[in-house]
Amino acid sequence: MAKLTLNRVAKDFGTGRAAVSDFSLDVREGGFLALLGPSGCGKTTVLRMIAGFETPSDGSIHLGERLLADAAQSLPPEKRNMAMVFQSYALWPHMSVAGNVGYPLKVRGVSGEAYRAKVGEALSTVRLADYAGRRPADLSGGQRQRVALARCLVTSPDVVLLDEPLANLDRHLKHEMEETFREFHQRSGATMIYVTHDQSEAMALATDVAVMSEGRLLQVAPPAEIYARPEGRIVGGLIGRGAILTLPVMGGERQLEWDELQDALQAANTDGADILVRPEDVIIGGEGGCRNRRIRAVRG
Amino acid sequence: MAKLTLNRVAKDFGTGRAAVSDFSLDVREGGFLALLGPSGCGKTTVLRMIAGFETPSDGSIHLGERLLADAAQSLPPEKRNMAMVFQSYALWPHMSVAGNVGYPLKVRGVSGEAYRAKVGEALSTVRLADYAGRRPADLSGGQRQRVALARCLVTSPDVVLLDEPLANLDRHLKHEMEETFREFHQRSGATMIYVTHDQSEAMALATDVAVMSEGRLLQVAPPAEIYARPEGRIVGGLIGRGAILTLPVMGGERQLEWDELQDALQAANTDGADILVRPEDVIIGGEGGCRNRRIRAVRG
Amino acid sequence: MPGYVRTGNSQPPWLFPFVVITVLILSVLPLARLAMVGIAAFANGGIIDVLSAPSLWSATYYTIVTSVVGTMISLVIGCLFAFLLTLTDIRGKGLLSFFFVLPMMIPPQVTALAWVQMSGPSSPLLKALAIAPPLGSPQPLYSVGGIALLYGVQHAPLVYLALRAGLMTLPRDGVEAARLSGASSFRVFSDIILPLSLPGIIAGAAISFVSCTGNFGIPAILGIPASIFTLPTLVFTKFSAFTSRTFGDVAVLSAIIAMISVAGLMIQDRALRGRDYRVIGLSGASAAVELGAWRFLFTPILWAILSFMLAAPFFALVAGALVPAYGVPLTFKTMSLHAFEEILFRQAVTRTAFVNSISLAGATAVCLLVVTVLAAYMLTRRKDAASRIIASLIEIPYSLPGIVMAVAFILLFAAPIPFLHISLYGTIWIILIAYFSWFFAVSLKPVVSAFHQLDPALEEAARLSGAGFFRRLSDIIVPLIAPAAGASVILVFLIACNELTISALLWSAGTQTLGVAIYNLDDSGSSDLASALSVLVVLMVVIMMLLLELLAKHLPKGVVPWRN
Amino acid sequence: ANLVLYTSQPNEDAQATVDGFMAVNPDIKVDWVRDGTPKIIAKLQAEIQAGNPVADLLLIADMVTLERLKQEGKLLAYKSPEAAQYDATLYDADGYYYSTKLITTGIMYNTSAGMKPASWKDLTRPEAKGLVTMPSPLASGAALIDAQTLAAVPGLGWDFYKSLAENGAIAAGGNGAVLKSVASGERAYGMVVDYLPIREKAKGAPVEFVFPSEGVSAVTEPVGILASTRNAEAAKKFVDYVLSERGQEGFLKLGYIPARNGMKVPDGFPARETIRVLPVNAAEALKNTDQDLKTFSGIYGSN
Ligand SMILES: Nc1ncnc2c1ncn2[C@@H]1O[C@H](COP(=O)(O)OP(=O)(O)OP(=O)(O)O)[C@@H](O)[C@H]1O
Ligand SMILES: Nc1ncnc2c1ncn2[C@@H]1O[C@H](COP(=O)(O)OP(=O)(O)OP(=O)(O)O)[C@@H](O)[C@H]1O
Ligand SMILES: [Fe+3]
Ligand SMILES: [Mg+2]
Ligand SMILES: [Mg+2]
Repeated sequence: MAKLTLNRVAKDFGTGRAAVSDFSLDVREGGFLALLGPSGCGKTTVLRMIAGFETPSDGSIHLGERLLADAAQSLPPEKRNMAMVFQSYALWPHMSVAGNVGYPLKVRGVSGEAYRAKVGEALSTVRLADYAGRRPADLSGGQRQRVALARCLVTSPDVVLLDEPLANLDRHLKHEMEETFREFHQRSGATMIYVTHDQSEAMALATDVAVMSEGRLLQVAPPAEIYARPEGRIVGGLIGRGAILTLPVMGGERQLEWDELQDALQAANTDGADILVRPEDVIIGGEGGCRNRRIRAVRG
Repeated sequence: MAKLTLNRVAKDFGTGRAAVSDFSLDVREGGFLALLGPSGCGKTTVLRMIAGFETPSDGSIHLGERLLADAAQSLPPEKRNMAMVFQSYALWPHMSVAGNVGYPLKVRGVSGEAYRAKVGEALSTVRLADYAGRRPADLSGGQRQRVALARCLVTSPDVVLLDEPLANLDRHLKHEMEETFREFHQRSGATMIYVTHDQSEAMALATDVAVMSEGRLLQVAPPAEIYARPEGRIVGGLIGRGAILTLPVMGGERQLEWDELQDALQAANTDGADILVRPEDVIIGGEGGCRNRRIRAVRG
Repeated sequence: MPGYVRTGNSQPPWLFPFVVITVLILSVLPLARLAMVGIAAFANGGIIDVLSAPSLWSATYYTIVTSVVGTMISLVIGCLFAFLLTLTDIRGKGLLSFFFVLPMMIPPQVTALAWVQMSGPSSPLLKALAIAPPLGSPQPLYSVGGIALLYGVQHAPLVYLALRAGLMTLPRDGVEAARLSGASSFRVFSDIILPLSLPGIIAGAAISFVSCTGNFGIPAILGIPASIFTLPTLVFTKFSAFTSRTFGDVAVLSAIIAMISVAGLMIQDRALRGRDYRVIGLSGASAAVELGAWRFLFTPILWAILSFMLAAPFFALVAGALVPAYGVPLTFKTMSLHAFEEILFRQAVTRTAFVNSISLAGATAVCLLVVTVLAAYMLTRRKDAASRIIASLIEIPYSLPGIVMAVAFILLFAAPIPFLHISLYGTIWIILIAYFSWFFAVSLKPVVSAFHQLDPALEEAARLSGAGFFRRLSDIIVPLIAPAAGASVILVFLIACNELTISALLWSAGTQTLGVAIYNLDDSGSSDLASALSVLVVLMVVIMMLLLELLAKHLPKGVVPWRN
Repeated sequence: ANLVLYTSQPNEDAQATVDGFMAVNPDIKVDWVRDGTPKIIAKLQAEIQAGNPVADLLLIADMVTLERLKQEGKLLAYKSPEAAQYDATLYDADGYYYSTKLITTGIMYNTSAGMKPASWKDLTRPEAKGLVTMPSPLASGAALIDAQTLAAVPGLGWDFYKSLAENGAIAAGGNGAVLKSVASGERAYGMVVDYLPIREKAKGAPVEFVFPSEGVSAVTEPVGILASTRNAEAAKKFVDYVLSERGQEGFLKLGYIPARNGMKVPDGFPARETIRVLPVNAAEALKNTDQDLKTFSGIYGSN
């Protein structure tokens, strides 16, 4: 396993608007990167380029020293030892649940007892041991998603790509699955990239959070860091709750105390910097009065 | 518009385990029902029976006085004036985004300027005005979901069925769409049934929340009520955060004060009732000490 | 109550009766009429004689063997072309697929003769290579293998067209998921692509198989010299020595052919049972494979196969049309356009035949498509015994030799229709009805397999939009199965265009078809005129295909099979 | 209604015959349908089964077929005044059918062939090993008559067919297939009806036709009226026409040997007297048809 490097990667589908552009990102060996961003910002496209389904129209992708793809050549997906949960699940309708889950093992030549044991284990991790013989068409949406999950985690891939893998699961299962990811990550040491819209998921699991918008990378940082010091309005808006105020505050300070903020709030001019106010930083001092609030605002 | 009544409805796919059984539910006229439950519990199946894609193997479904379906006969879906967001979106790959969204209008004979205006409006509500000419295959997952949403809301259906319609959207869009649902609901007065795994979504929008598990309905109540007084462990676990303790508490009281709870906690015997403790009911009285906590526990 | 439907039934209530009545008219009535006459012919006994004749059982054996082997060959060739031309980035796809459907246009007899000559002592090709066998050496094509090979060549385009439609909806992400699982291209193919395209492959195999069991032209030329009789050639010889028992014999032979094809259908049914090919949440992104260096292997293979299948027989035809008599070597001196002149400007029958055949083939293809879409809808939605029986009944006519169906229709319609007092016999309508009956199976197969692959949610979404049956049929279902519908229309049109055996018995003054005209010219010794007419038919089809190409922009995606 | 003729004559010949008739009888319109004998008979039989035969007249390859129809009572007897000009063996004594021309079966060979055959027996010589083809009696009426005729000739008989088979001869398809096979050089020798190779030779094909010394068999393309006809008068006129000198001239022009006495032969044929036509009795042949077919099939391994 090695560092995954995306170097000024771009992808244009020829629709006039590049889906991904100038995207540079390092995911450290064994890192767990959460990729956040609004719908349609290019997250799936990034994953698909890492997996090798799309070739970047520009830039290059490396795993350690190994070139995975650039605009001219590309290592085929089957040689990358990666695994992915597709946003659309991509289950094979002609195979049973067990067949779907076991297929990556079969391809790797695992058979017999080892095969059955691994498939069984993967299925019970996603709570589908009873459904091994069903066809995907006869499953509920969340069950399908779990089959896709089990298939993704059944082998020991170098890189695991998860495209909103928990979107259709209920809270309990979601937590369980998060636990599973954590364990899997620790056990296997795989590099994981996890696309989600749920930032609490992201915060809970990731060693790093990357935020993108309209095909561009806005910020990468550890969760606490990105929460505390989001760069720009979009990142601030996506990460955690809070209100963003546009206030005429000058200077390089990244943290404002209440009195500074109050001054700025009372100024008539509302041009200036974006100020993010987190709810936990708002502490009501007295009995509902407005005067004594303590606010720590973070500059975006 | 009228009340939607499900009367002891059951559905068995012949897999040995009924997908839905003995399911009775009234959704009041113009109600907004959130349907919660763990993955695979039968939510989609209930929606599909209401829409008319599955006929109940037992029981009956009425809209007002009108029989929609029972085990012997069924009103075909096209005559029910309902709309649905499918969990798998079910977009038509051969039509453009605008074509998908406008199709229900076309079928209803809307054309010309009115058609264009409505489609345009629906598309801009879901922030896809720029994508009108694309094919679904060229959209991101969240964009596809939004197309499905727009298609669902473009007409004036009597009943709107939403099957995890926001699962693939980011937080901002999610909030916007929730707002859209609320507006749509108020404006149209349609009865809405909303399947989700996100109980905060459910709480925010719904006039009623129904919780089901393993094909059975556990509880229906307004959000505040179900939050405050969940019936049983599963409902309590699904709705809001909190810890469920199994304690030897007797009596019919539904609320316990801290001292009662403390007594029970100190008893050696842990057989007995399930007690749900909500985080907001846990108020730390002193500076981190354990003694003075004020806890309001709710009995499941 | 009005508007309600019975449970478990998403179809309009009239659909089932409609299909049943159609099948009754097109299959059951003619077959029953033939059976009645057959039974009457045996009224004085004799059935034992027929059944105990060794010739019957050897013909049955040869029919099965040649059909099975022929089907396998057509599968190999048809699948090769379908997979490479639909899924890969091989060069010249358009041209290859354009040409690949043409061999269906060349009458089987012509193909067979062209191949015999190509591999015989007088083969210009072998002579040029100096490996021509000496005069009198045995002809390798006069054998079971030869018949099967020609069956394979003749029917490969059927497989291609039936399969292509399914491949076009192969989901991209399924293939990608397999590749990411580590599967090599070959494994992706065998584990994912092949099973997912199985409905199309099986449909292709089934049409190919029933075409083989009913084929007359090829075993007549390649089989009889080697004393290999198949059931259709046997049927034909029964007609040549007519006795009072002939109808009985023919009915028995037909029943055996029907049983073979129903057995084939049952195997098909078994193969498909319990499989689910619906692609969930189909988004329309279809799979594509890059060939890379393999291209340099496959491109020449495809062109080589194509040249054997199409170029050789076609040039044999052209040569036959350009020389004044059979056996005269084609040189600049002997070459003449006289045959074309004669056909185009002097033979009155040419124009009549073109008009008749094109309108018959066009009407058959288009009208049948309408019936087929309805029938396929019903057959895939109902999974009961009744629908299986109906499916078999649709299949039987095409599996019988055309002459048998023609006789059945004469028996049915020679006398004016009771009550209506209309006589169809001797008009073009009887040919049309017989075509409907005969080509029903051809038209149905690709459409049914497309229905098998359709995610029902797509139709459900349309129903909820308020679209009634016909509305969603025309807006959603037909566009979604457009490739299959296109394949169905083109298959039927091409085969019907120079169909011979049915119209041979049913034509009368003014209703000659192209097949009849070509056959009659050839049979009268005017093989130059026959070849010239055949060449003109092929050219006409090419022109029509080019016209379609111009129209393709306005048609749903995938309808025109040689476009990607 | 128009007079309907079912014929197995080639297209152009059928049209010429009908045109000739209509020139003489301008008030009678004739529709004709042509096809190979087996198909025409299948069509006719099916129509009869259905109770509505359409044809009024038949003009098809051989007397055996018409003899069968006569015995089934499907034919109308008509004593044509023209019969006097014909050999008694060429028409039915009761007037059910009349021969119209002689189509003999002889030997054709490719001009590149090593041996020039002169007799049937030559085809069994080693030079012809694997080079002989003949039409199958199962596919061609003329071929059946030929086999039945030759089988009755002393010195030939079924033994001749056996030695042919041993010499690698095949029985394939109809006469057209034999012509193509020999003309293209795929086989060197063929047993075939006379007019095909003679016509092709005239067009330049590398083939020759010989009338074997033992004699040739012949089919006579008889004409007969169906009992169910609704146009009996017109049909009788047609019979008279084809038997008349004028009608026979027409056949001659088309390249056939007219059946009528005292007519010339077409170009490329030897004088009528030098052609030895072996006799065949239609009624007799019909009786033996099944047996003969079996015998033939036994020799050639087919059904
Ligand atoms: N066509 C079918 N055949 C057999 N079983 C089915 C079929 N469709 C659904 N089921 C089963 O019925 C149960 C209920 O399915 P349903 O789709 O209603 O669940 P759900 O509540 O929507 O779940 P999710 O939140 O995961 O979408 C599941 O256990 C599922 O496996
Ligand atoms: N095949 C394609 N052809 C053209 N445009 C495409 C194609 N696939 C994706 N796009 C466009 O590229 C952009 C990025 O898409 P992508 O699927 O990467 O978004 P995403 O971040 O995964 O969004 P979501 O959260 O909604 O799944 C979108 O605007 C989408 O419309
Ligand atoms: Fe004949
Ligand atoms: Mg995505
Ligand atoms: Mg569901």
